[in-house]
Amino acid sequence: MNDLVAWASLAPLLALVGSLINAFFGRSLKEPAPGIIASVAVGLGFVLSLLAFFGIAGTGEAVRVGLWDFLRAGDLELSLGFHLDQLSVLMMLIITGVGFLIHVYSIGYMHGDDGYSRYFAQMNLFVASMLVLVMADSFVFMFVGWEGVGVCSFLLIGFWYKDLANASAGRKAFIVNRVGDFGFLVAMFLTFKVFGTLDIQTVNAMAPTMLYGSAALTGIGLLYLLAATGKSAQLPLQVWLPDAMAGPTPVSALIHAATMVTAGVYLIARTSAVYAVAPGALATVAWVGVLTALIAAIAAVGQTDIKRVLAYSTISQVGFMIAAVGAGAYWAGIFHVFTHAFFKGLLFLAAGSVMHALGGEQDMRKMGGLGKRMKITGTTALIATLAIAGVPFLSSFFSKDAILAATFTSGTLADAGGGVLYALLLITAGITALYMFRWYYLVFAGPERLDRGASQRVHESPGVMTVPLVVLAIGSVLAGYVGLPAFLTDNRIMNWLSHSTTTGEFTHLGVATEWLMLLGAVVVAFIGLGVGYWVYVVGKGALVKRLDNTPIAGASRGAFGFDALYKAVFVDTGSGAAEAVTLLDREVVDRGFVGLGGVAPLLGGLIRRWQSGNVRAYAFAMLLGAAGLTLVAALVGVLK
Amino acid sequence: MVPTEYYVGLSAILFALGSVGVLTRRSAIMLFLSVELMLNAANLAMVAFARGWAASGSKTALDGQTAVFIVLAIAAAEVAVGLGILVAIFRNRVSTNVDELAEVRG
Amino acid sequence: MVLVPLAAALLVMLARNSLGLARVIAVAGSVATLVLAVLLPDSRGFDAQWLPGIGVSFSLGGNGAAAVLTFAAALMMIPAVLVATTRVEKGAGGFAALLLVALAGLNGIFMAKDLVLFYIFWEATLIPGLLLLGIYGGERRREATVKYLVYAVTGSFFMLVSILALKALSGAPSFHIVDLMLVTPNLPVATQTWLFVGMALGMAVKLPLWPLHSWLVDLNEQNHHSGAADVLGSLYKVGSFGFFAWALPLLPAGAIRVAPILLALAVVTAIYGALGAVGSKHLKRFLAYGSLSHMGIIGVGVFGMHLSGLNGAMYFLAAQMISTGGLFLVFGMLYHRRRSYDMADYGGLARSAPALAAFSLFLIFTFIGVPGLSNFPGEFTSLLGSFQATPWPAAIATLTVIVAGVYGVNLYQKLYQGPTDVRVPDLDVLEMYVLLPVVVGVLWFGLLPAPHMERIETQAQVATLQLERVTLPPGGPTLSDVGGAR
Amino acid sequence: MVGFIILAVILVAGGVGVVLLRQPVHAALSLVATLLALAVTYVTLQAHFLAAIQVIVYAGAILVLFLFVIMLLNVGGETSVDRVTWLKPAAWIAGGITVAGVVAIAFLSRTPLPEAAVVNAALGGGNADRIGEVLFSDYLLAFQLVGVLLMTGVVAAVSLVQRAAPETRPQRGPAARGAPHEPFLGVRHPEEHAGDVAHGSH
Repeated sequence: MNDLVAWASLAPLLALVGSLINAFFGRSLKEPAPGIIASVAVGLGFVLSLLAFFGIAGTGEAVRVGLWDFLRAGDLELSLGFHLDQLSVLMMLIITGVGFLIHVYSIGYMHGDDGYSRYFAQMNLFVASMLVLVMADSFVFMFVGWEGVGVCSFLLIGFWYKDLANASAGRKAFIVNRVGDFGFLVAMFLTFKVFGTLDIQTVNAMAPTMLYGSAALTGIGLLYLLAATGKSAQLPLQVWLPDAMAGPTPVSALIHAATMVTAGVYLIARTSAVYAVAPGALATVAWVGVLTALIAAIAAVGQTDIKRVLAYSTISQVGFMIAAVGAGAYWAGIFHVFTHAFFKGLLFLAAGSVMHALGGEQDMRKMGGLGKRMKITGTTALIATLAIAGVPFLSSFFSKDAILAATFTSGTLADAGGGVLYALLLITAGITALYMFRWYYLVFAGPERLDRGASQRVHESPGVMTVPLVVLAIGSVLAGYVGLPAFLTDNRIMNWLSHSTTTGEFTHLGVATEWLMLLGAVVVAFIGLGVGYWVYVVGKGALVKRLDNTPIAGASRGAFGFDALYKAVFVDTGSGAAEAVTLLDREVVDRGFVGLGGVAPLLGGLIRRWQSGNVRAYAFAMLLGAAGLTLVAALVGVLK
Repeated sequence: MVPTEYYVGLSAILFALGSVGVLTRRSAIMLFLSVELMLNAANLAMVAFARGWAASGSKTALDGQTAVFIVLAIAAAEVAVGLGILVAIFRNRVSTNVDELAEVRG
Repeated sequence: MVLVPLAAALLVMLARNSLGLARVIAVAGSVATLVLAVLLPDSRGFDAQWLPGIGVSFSLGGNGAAAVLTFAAALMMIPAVLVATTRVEKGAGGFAALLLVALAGLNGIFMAKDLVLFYIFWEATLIPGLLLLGIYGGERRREATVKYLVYAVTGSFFMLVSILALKALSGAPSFHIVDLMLVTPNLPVATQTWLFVGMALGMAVKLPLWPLHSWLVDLNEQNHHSGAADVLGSLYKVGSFGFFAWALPLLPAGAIRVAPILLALAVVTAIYGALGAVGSKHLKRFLAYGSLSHMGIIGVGVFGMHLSGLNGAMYFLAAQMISTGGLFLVFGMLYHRRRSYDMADYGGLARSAPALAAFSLFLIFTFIGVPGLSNFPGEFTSLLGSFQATPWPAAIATLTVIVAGVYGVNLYQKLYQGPTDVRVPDLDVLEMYVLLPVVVGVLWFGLLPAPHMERIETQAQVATLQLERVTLPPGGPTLSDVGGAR
Repeated sequence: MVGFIILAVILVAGGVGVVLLRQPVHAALSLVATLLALAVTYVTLQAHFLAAIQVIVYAGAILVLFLFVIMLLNVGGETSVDRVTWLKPAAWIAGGITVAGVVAIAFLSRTPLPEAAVVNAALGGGNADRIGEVLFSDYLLAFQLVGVLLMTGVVAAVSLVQRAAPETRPQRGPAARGAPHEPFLGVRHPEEHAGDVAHGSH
């Protein structure tokens, strides 16, 4: 059985090979060969992941696959290897499964693009990096994947690089991510200082023996949180994700919704044992997640770009996940990663399908009523919308409820405002329903507001694109049933993940309270949808116009002005510092050595006189030197 | 026997004279002559030292004299090449004044 | 190791009128050196009396960091001479010969086991560098050459005084490292400090450490536009090696007293260089600053004086030769196409030259330390090691990864992305061959650092043992397995 | 001692002559006198072989070469005004300092001479066979390198002097002298840089 699991280590290699084939030979291949190669590589990876899943399900044991020695310096002895356990296999299934569907979708979506093979090369490279990220057995190897996905994200956001705005969006994503990477690096340094190793499992095993709540452990926790905020677009590093929508839409679906942005959640879940002994860090995680969820949800209401709504929605949903892991319910966070992959991937692909139909139009004010003309896209988008809104018996209903319950009952959050967090999350869930209703209504329902040219072009997308939509829609409906509430029945995903992560302490609630909370969540979801219906369908958007000039609307549209703030504080001062350094270097340091300030020209003149080219002057200098030397030697002799 | 110090002093005087010559004369030929004087001053010192330290070890006693021999040979080579260059320069410039040959300037 | 490139240089010089032959000889010489570098760790050192009167011997040994550094240097020499013999307009043979001479000198620096011999190689390598700059450089080469010379010679002077005083004061029987190491740590702390400062001045110039770095930027800017001479420039930042192999083990007490200052300077260098790279609009100045930032990180690794950090710093020193040199060559190729080093003259080239763009991106990501590529293991290990000893400076130096991200992607964007009408030819066969060893080196150093690091480890242990000798009471670990060359 | 003083006077006088005499021929002859006196000094220092060599090689061959060149080029006294006026006094002062320094060191570190018998035994009168013994054992490498150097010197001298000859043959006259030279060690001439700079600055 273990051998079966070990085969899964080939999954990243397959994706890498696919990437290399497309990179080197892609341009001589005819469409859709590169897409098929890439899809097959990921699809095989999915099969291998499935095998590993069943293997681990059979034995219940984690499998380690050693690769090769990597670092050997002093105490630092690090080998690369894969650690395949319940958590990583689940992530692999998400990555390869959703990844496969999105690759297939891309075959149709990227049709006719002159960067066709480049696209698939980069997508495959991304899948390989992401798999490395989740399969790695050490922080360093994980960082390899971590940076790898960042690089691929940079490349794919700036995929249409001829427009400098796209390229700049990629640059922004990379740089903001680098801030998170800084956190990751220092976190590793500190981990090594405290634990003496960078092997994740060893660290997790040692963590319970460490001093509970010590500053070093809290520091490690906060630094990994910084890393997570970078990759998962959480406060304060959330600014890159909305701009990242400049990339092709399947990229947004795969990287910026289903997989990469959940890496932060995975990181925290993976190091759950460390957080278990660093309660301060854990509470911070929860607060970051909740605040991000709320702020991003409010921002999502004010967006007019079909993809930017989804981007803010993603930030908000990932905020839910972070809040879950912050509450100590790691399984709930990963559960939401799982369900979110389906419905958010689906929403993005649906948006892509719409854009495909409209010739690249992204402004929702120029859409409307498309549900009738694009039946499959519209229906699947509706399912996803209902799922994310938290309508009962769809996937997000279960996962979101688990998160809400976790924040309410979490032992670690009890002293850190758990009730407030619960309330905020509940409000956020309502806003989620609202903005998703708005999104669906503006795009697929209501009156048509299309340009004339666009109106004639509208068509349902080809089968290669709609089939993934349907598959994802099925997933969006059913994915939640792996995690039915524990008070009702066996919570499979919780049990499954309990082998890989720790679980925080939770106060036990009565069955009645549990039902009450479940009901509360449902009510909130329907309130959100109802408000949306009232504002947009009944009130025909009149309220929106009236609210348009209020501060809250402005804040929502501008996403609370983080971009402007960061530009003023970091970008401007940073480039100012860079300018200053170049100037300083030219004007001061450059001359500084030869003589401080005023001495420089003088000395320069002297040197120039010496450099007269006159042989005899040079010779005299030599004689003078010799005379000086003998004199010194003589003096030394006399003094002795 | 005359002590070594006297020879060394004499050698120093000759060396200084040679270096003054190098500095004050402008004709390349004279430069060469002065350099030869300096070389010989050094040789004198070495021969004197060879005698002065003769007792320190029988095998190395002749090191100084051997060195002088080698210096002689090198001086011969140097003069051959130097005078060759001089002749070549003279052909081009009709002058051996080193001040006019400031092309080595950095 | 020293002789092969020298011999090749001589042959190239003789064959300089027939460029094709010169090219073959130059490349063959580089390859032969590379082969020797691979065999080096297993070879026995070379040890001969040289000037017994003053205790100088001609001792070379290829163990320790030398094995890795010579390997990287020889690897980069292959593309460098290839470019030199094809892209240099006049005197290409002489150019290649000078490169090979410099390689010989570098190998000498890395392998020398005798302090005076080390110093001689240290200075001798200056000469080909100066000639390359002075003869083949750009229009302001004279200023750059003089500046380089003044900095290097001034620094070296202090170093020489320290070297001579070291033996005289300690009473060591010779300048051989083993003889010196046994006695020099027993010198009084004050003496060690002064001697260390003297050595540090010479080595800091070639590290280079802020504020003694400005020769580097001008050197790179004015060097020949093919980038081949800059490859040498990227090889010749050997100051950190000097600290690692000589200053730290010989004068541990002095090192411990002075290191905090140097560490602070190294942190400044790292950040300063990175910011300078962000602010640069000239391609070569950009790279000079970027690599200055790397040197700062190496300095952080060395002056943290932690075993892992020392090891990582030397590994980084070797690895950065490849990425920095490779980027210089890529910039030379860009210059070849557009006759400009101004970033403003570029943009959108990925469209007409996708392969060039891909290789550039690969090297840029290497340069900014993306893991899996060559700069990461060294950068990571030196910072990690330094962090174990001195957390705050290392953490501050780690901030450079953010700035590196900024300048790295900025550069790529300015060169290759955006709208453009300019069409340039993509990589030709020659350029492919030039970049091949670079790519191989990047992957090799990026994916398999462990064997190299193990080699460096033996020498890094020497340094830390010497440091422990002065910090621990007598009876601690002693120097038993040092200097296999003898 | 008396002998030494006489020799010293001759030597210093010869040296001063080399430095001060205006005509190169006179200076060279003064140097010949110095060298011959030096040979005698060598004898007093138990270096007979060197004394002989000194007379044969230095006074005989090298100085004759000098005189030959002086005659050949017909070099006269220095006529132009010395532009570096400060150099002359400075040179004398620096030379004086050197002498003072060396003399001070020599007399400060004076060591008693060994017994005459010991000296005789160790030096063997500086005979050719004794020197040869050392030269061909301990200094074999140096000796051979000197041989190579001499060889190179001869070749270099011949090529230097001969360089212009083939060019002058077809066209005797000043025009041939200005013909461009081969770049030495790949060093380019200034005028060749001009083009380089032009395209370097785009």
